[in-house]
Amino acid sequence: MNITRRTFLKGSAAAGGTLIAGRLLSGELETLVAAPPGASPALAEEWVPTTCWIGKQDCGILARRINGRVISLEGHPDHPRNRGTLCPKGIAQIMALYDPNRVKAPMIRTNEKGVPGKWRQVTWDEALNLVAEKIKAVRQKDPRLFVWQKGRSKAKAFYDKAFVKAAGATKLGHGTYCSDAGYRAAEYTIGLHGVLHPDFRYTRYLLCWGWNVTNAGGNKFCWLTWPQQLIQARERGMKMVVIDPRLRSAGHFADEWLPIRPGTDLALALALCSTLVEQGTIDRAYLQNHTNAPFLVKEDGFFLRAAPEGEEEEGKPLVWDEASGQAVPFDTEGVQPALEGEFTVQNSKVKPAFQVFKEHLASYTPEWAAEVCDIPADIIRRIARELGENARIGSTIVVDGITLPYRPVAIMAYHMTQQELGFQAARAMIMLMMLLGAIEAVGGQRIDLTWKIHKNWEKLDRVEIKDPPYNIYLKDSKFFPINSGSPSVMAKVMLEPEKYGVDYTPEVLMLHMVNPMPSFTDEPLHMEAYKQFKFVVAIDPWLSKTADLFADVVLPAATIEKYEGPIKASDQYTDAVAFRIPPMNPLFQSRGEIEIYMDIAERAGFLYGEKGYLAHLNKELKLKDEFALPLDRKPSVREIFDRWARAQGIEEGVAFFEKNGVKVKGPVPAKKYYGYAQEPPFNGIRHRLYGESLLRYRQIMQEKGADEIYWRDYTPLPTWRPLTMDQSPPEYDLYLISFKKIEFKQSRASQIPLLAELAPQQYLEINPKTARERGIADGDEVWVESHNALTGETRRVKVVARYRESIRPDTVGMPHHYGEVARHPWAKGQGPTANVLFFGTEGYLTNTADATFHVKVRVYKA
Amino acid sequence: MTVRTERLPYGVGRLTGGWYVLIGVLLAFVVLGLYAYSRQLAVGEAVTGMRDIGTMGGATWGLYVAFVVYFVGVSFAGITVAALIRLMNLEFLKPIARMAEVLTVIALILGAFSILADVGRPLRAILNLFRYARPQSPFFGTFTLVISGYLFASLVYLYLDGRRDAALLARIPGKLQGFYRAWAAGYRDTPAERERHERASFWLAIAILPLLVTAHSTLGFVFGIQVGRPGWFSALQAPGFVLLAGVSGVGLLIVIAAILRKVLNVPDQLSPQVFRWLANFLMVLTVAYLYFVIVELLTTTYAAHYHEVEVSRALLVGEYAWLYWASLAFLVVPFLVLFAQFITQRYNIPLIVLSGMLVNLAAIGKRYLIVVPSQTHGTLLPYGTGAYAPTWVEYSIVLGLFALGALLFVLFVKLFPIMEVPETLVSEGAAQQVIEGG
Amino acid sequence: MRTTLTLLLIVVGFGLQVVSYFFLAAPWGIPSSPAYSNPRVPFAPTIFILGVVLVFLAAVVYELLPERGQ
Amino acid sequence: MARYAMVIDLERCTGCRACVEACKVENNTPTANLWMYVFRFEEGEYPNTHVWFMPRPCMHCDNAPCVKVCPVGARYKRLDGLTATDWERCIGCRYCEVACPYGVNYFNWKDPAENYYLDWNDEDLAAVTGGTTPPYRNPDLDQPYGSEQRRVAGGGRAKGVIEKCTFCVHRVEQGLLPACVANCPLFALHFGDLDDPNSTVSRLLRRKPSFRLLEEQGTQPRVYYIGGKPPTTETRQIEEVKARV
Repeated sequence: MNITRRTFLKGSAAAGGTLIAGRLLSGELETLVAAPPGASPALAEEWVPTTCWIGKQDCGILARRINGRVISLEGHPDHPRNRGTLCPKGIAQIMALYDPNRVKAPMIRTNEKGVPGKWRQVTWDEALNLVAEKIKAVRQKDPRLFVWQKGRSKAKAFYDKAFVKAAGATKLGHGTYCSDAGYRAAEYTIGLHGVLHPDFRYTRYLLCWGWNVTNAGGNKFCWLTWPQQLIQARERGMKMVVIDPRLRSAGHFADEWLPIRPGTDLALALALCSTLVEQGTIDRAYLQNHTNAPFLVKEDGFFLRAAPEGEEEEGKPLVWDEASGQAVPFDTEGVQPALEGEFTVQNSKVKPAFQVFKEHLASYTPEWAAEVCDIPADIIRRIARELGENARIGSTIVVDGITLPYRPVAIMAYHMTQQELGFQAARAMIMLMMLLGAIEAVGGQRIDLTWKIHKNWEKLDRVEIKDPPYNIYLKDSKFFPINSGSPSVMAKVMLEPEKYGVDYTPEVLMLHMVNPMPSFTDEPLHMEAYKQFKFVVAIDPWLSKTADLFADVVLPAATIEKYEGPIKASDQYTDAVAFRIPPMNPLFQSRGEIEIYMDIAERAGFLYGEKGYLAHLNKELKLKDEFALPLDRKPSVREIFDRWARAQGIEEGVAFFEKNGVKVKGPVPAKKYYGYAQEPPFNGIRHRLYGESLLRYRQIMQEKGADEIYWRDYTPLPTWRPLTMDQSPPEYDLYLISFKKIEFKQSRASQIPLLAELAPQQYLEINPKTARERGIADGDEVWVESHNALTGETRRVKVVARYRESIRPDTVGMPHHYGEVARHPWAKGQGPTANVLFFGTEGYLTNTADATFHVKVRVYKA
Repeated sequence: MTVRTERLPYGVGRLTGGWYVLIGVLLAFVVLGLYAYSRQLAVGEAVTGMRDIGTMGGATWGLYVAFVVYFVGVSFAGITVAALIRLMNLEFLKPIARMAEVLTVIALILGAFSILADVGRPLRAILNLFRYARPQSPFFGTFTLVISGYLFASLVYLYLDGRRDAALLARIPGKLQGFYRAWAAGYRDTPAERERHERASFWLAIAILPLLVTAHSTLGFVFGIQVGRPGWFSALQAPGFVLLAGVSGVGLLIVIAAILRKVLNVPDQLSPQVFRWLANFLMVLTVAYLYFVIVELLTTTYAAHYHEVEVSRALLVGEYAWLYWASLAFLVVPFLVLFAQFITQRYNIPLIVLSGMLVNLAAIGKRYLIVVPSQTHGTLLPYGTGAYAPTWVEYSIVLGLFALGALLFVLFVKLFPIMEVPETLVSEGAAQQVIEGG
Repeated sequence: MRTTLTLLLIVVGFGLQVVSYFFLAAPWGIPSSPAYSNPRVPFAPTIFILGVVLVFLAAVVYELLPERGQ
Repeated sequence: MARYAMVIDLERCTGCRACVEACKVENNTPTANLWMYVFRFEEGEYPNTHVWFMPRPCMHCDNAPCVKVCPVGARYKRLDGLTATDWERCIGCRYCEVACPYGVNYFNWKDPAENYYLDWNDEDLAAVTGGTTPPYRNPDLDQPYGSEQRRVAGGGRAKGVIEKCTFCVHRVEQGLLPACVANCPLFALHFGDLDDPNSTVSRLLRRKPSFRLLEEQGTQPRVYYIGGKPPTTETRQIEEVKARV
C-alpha cells in the first residue's frame, strides 16, 4: 500500500549556496552526521501493512519502509483493535527486528545439557536433517514420546495444530499459567470459550476483578483494546470498583478500591452472591428459563430425572411446576418452575438447585467474608446493593431492532483465576452475574466475542475418568478430570511416572517460541524434568533460557518479517480479519515457522499424502476443492494464504492483505453477539448454576482412590476452604503475588532495549509500613523466601525492595518478567524471575491443573 | 667590549635544578589533564560523572563549572588589590601588586579553559560566541566581560605597571633583553612618564572596579536569575559571588605571597605588614560572606518552598552535608583565627597562610555546592533524587588546570620580576655601562 | 592629541559596546521568533568585545603614545 | 502563523509510555534520552492511595527560560511557537538544561552512533540496512526546517550538543501530528493550533478546565493538562525510569 510516494528533493540552489557557506564556519569545523540538505538521494517510501508480533491481540501495523528498510512501525488506522495506535511493545519491536543478538543461523549444541550451551552454527540442511531424523525415529517408536510445546500462537493456530496432528505429537500450551481455569469454568458454566469481560458499550457498573487495566490485557485482547473501550465507557459515566491487592494495576481509573487478601476471591464472590439472594435482587426469569437453577436436586446431590426415554439417553431433569404443583421435565411447555422450596417427589425429598444454592450461601455472609478477604462487611453489602441497583433487573433495551434484557453490570476478570481455587472462584463470579441475569444481556457479562457454544460445553460435562495408564499430562485421569494440559504436571509426571500411573517418559521435545524455565511456575521442577528429554529442538528468534540449557538444535524463526494469519481482528463490536505480511525479508538466516514445519515434515516423511501435513493444513484452514493445497507439492507460505483468502471469497487473494492489511467486515450484529438474541435464547442451553457433573467426578475420583487433595474442589457449588499456602508457618507472613508490566510481554520483550530501558530490573513492591517493620529502606536489597506448605521446601531470590503505598501491607508483589533470553546484553542483570518462588505441585494447582501464582513468603534484608 | 654579567633580580632568567623538577612535575600534571581532555574529546562527556537533570538523575554542570566560578572568583584578588593600592595609596602593599595582577590573569585563563573543558563542542563555542553571543544570556557577561574584558583589562594593567621594571631590566644584557625592551616600549622612567602612568593607572583602577563588580555579578546571575533551580534564584547570589570571589582571591594571594617570600627569600619586601593587611582584608571579606551565608541559610530553612527545603536538607543534613559543614568550618575557623589576631594584634604568618588555604578549600566547596545540589535535589517536577560524582577525567582536567596555572606563574616568575624591582637592585652605573657598551 | 585620541578610544569603545549591546546584537524582548536568536548584524558580539578592548586600550595609548612634539 | 499547543488528558492516560517509545523511534533518540517521559505517581497512604500518570514532553514555553539563557541562539522560538534547538549551532554549554525547570533537555554525552542501545556494527545487518545507525534511522530528520531553514529535527545528531522534544517539527511541517500524539493508544494526547477555534486543542480547552506545569514560574508553557491536577509535594514518583548513558 503506497499511501504516499514522496521524494525529498528540496533545497533550492539559492538557499543552498548561502547555507553551505555558513556551514563552513560553524558546522564543518566539527564532524557532523548529516549530509547537507538537498544532497540526499531520492527516497522511495512505502507503507507495508502487517500485524504486531509481540502481544496476544495482534494489532494492525503499518510499517514505514524507506529504500527497503523499515524505519518505524505505526498503528494501522483501520484495524478495529488498535485504531492507528500501538502499545510500547508494538513500537519498540522494531529493535527486535534488527537485533543482531537474535539467533542468526541454525545452531547445534556441542556441550552437555543442563548448563549454558556452546553452539556450532550449521546450515539449515544439517539442522533440519538432524531434527527430521530424530522426529522420524521417535514417531516410529511411539508418537506419544514426541511432545510439542508452544508459548503463544501469533495468528490462527492452524499450522502448528496441523503439525501436531500430522506428527501425532502431544501438545502442551501455556494456558495453565494463563487463564485456562477461567476458560474451563466459563465453558462448563455458560458454554462459551472465554473468561469474563464487560459489554463496554453499555456497561455502567464494573467490578474490575484483578484486571490490570494499565499494564495488561484481559479476556481475549492483550492491552490496548480494553483500555480504549474502558475510557469511552468511563466518559459515558461507568463506575468501576477495583478488587485487587494492588491499586497500581487499575491506577486512577478506580472509583473505589477493595484491597482484597490474595487468594480469597471465591469468598468475596460467595458473599456477594449471598447478599444478592438475601436482598432479593436476582433475575428470576433468567434463572428459571435459562439455567439449571430450578432443577430438582435429590438428597444425594444429583438431579431428579424423568425415566429414561431411550437406552443411551439420560432422563430429563425435572423441575417443580408451580402451576400444576408437580415435578415435570424442565422443558415442559408453559411450566412455571419453582426456584425455592422443598418438595417430595417419588418419595424422596428434593429441592430446586437454587434452593440448594441459597442454603449453601447462608453461611457465606459478608461478616464471614470480611474475615477471610479483609474487606469490611458493610462495604461488601454496599457493593452488592450497588450491583443489584445497577443491574436494573427486568429492564430491556432495543439493540439492532431486537428487544433484549438490559443488565449494565459486569465483571472484568481474567488472570485472577491463577489461584488455588481459581476454577471455582471464576465459577462463583459467573454465578454472581447469573443471579443478576447479566449473562449475555446488553451491558452485562460477556465471555466470548460472539455467541458461540464451545465444544467443551458438552465435553466437560461428560468427562470419562479412566483408569491408568494416563498420558503425560494426566488427561481423563482421576487426578485432574477437567484438565488444562499443564506442563508442570508433565514435569512432575516425568519425575514420578509410577505415582501417576504413567507408563512412558517422553523423549523428544519441540519448543516453539516457549521458554518454560523462567516463564512458568516452579522453575526448579521444570529444570529437573527437562533434563530427561533425549532430544530438544527450539524454534525461536531468541536463544531462550530453556533452549540455552536444554536444546540440541535451535532453529532461527523470523519475528514480524513473515507471512502469518489469518488473524482475528475483532474488537468485539467490529469484526475484521488481518494478516501478518513481511515488511522485509526475514533478517539473517531466520525463516517463518510455516516454512520450517513444512521442511521438517518433508524430511521426516509426513508432508505429503492424505495423512500428511499438507492435508492437515487443508483441514485446519478448511481449504476444499479448487482451493485445497495439492498433497504432492510443497507450496510457498504465500500460496497457502492466497488459497485461504480466495476460499473466503476475496478475489485478490492474499494480495488484498498485502495492500490493505486488514479486512474490516463491519459491525458485529446483536444477533451474532448476544446469547439472548438467539432463537431460542442461548440456543436453548441451560447454564449450569449447579455443577452436577462436578459432583459425579468427585465420587468417581473417590472411588478410584484419588487423594482428597485432587477431589476436594470438585463440588457442585463453589465451596470455600482454607488455602494450602496459609498452612505455611507464621514466619512466612506475607503473600507474594506476581504481576505484568506494560513494558513486557513474556519472553518476547524483556530483552528489547527500548523496553528494558524503561523497566531495567526486577523488584519487590512492598508496603512501606511492612518494610519499615523489617528495617527495609526503599531501594534496599532483600531476600524473598517462599515456602511450600506441603513439602516444607523453601526457595529464595534477592531483589531490590520498592516502597508502594498502593499494595496491601500483608502482600508483596513482583513483576513476572525477566531472566528470559540468554546472553543478550540487555537481559543481563535484570534479576530473577518471580516464577522461581512459586510451586507447580499439588496444593499449588487448581483442581483443573492450573498454576497458582500465590505463595507465602518472608522478606528480610539481604 | 666586555659585557658585565649582571644577574637579574628575583632569580629571573635563572633555572636551577629544583625549578626544573617543579616545572617537570607541573608539566606532567598538565599532560595528564591533556590526556584526560583528549579522552573526553574522543568519547564525549560520557567519561565525566555529569548526566542530564531529570530522568537521568544527574547534574549537567559539575566540577568544571564549579571551577569556572572558582577560578574567576580567584581573579578578583589581583585586580582588586592592585586597584586598591592605587586608589588608596597603600604603598607598602606595592610588592604584592604584580603577583596579584598575574594571579588575576592566570586565574582568568584557567577560567576560560574550564569553560572549554565543560562545553560539548569547544571549537564551535569559540566561534559561535563571537558570531552569535546574545546579551540576553547571563553567559554573555561571563564570556564578554569576565573572560574577554576583564582579562584584557588585567593584561593592560599588568603591562603598563610592568613597564618601569621592564625598562630597568632592559638595561641588563641577556637573552631576555629584547623582551624587556619591547615591554618597556620606550619607557625611560622620566617624572613625566611616571606621572602619566600614575594618572593612567588611577583611571584604570577606577574603571576596573565597576567592571569587577559587574563581572562577578554576571557570574552570579548565571545562577541567580534561574527560577527553575531551587536554591539558585536569589538576589544574594550576585553579591555573594563577589564576596566569595574576594575571599578566595585574597586567600590565594596570601598563600602565593608567603611561598614567594620563602622561595625568593624576600622577607623584608613582603613584610609582616603586608600579611597583616591581607589578613585583615580577608577577615572582613570572610565575615561579610559568612553573614550572607547565614542570611541565606535562614531564608531557605525558615520559610522556603518545599523544593528549596529539599535542597537545604541535602546541604545541611543530606548527601552534601559533609561538604557543606566542612566548607563552613573552613570559613569560620579562619575567621576566628584572623579575628583573634586582629584583636590581639599579634599576627602569625603561618596561621594567616593556613587561613588563606582553608578559605580556598571552602571556596571550592561552596562553588561546588552552589552548582551541583540544585540540579540533583529539589527538582520542581517530582523526579527522583539525582546524584553526581566526578570521574577521574574531571579530576585530572581540574588538576591539570591547577598545574597549568602554577606553571604559568612559575614561568612568569622566571621571566619577569614578580615584585617591583627596587632601584637599588639594578645599579645605575652598571646599566649605563651596558647601554653604552651596546 | 594623545588625550583626544585616548578619550576618543574610550568614547568609541563604550559607544561600540552600547550600540552592539542594544542595537546590533540579538533583539531584546521575550523571544518569539527565530529573529531573536540571531544578532541583527553579524558578529555583533565581536563588536561588543572590540568596544571593551578599545576602552582599555585607551590606557595603553595614553601611556605609550609619545608627547606631542617629542 | 499557527500557534501550536499540546493538550494532555490526564483522565485518559494509563501511563503506558507508548508515547515515549513512539518518540524514541520516530526521532532516533539515543539511549536514555527520553524527550517524552511519563511520570507514574502515587499519593496518599494505604488504603487511601491514588495512582496517576503524567506525560512530560517539552513544554515549548512562550517565555522559555532555555531560549533566554542560550548564549548563541541555538535554542530559539519558531514562528509557530515551537521551541527549537539548532544542533548545528549549539555549543553544548547545557545552560538551557539547568535553566529548564521541567528537565526536558538531553545532552549527547557520547557519540550518538555509539549510543543506540546495541552494537549495530554487524555485517549481516549492514547487508540489509546499508549500515545506518540505528537501523531504523529516519531520513526526514536530515532536512532543515522552517522559513529559517535550520537543522532542528530529530535526535542523536552530534556528540556534545543538546537535544530535546521538537514537537516532531518534521512531521508538523508536513501536516502530521507529533509521533507521541499520533500513537497515543488512549487518545490522551492532542495537538493543534490554538489560533484555530475549531481545532481539537481549542475545543478541549474551552470545554474543560486546564492547568499548565509550574505556571507560577512564568514560563507560559504550551502544554496544557486537562482532567487532573498538577503534582504536589506529596506526589511520589513510582516506577521511575533512571536510564543513564
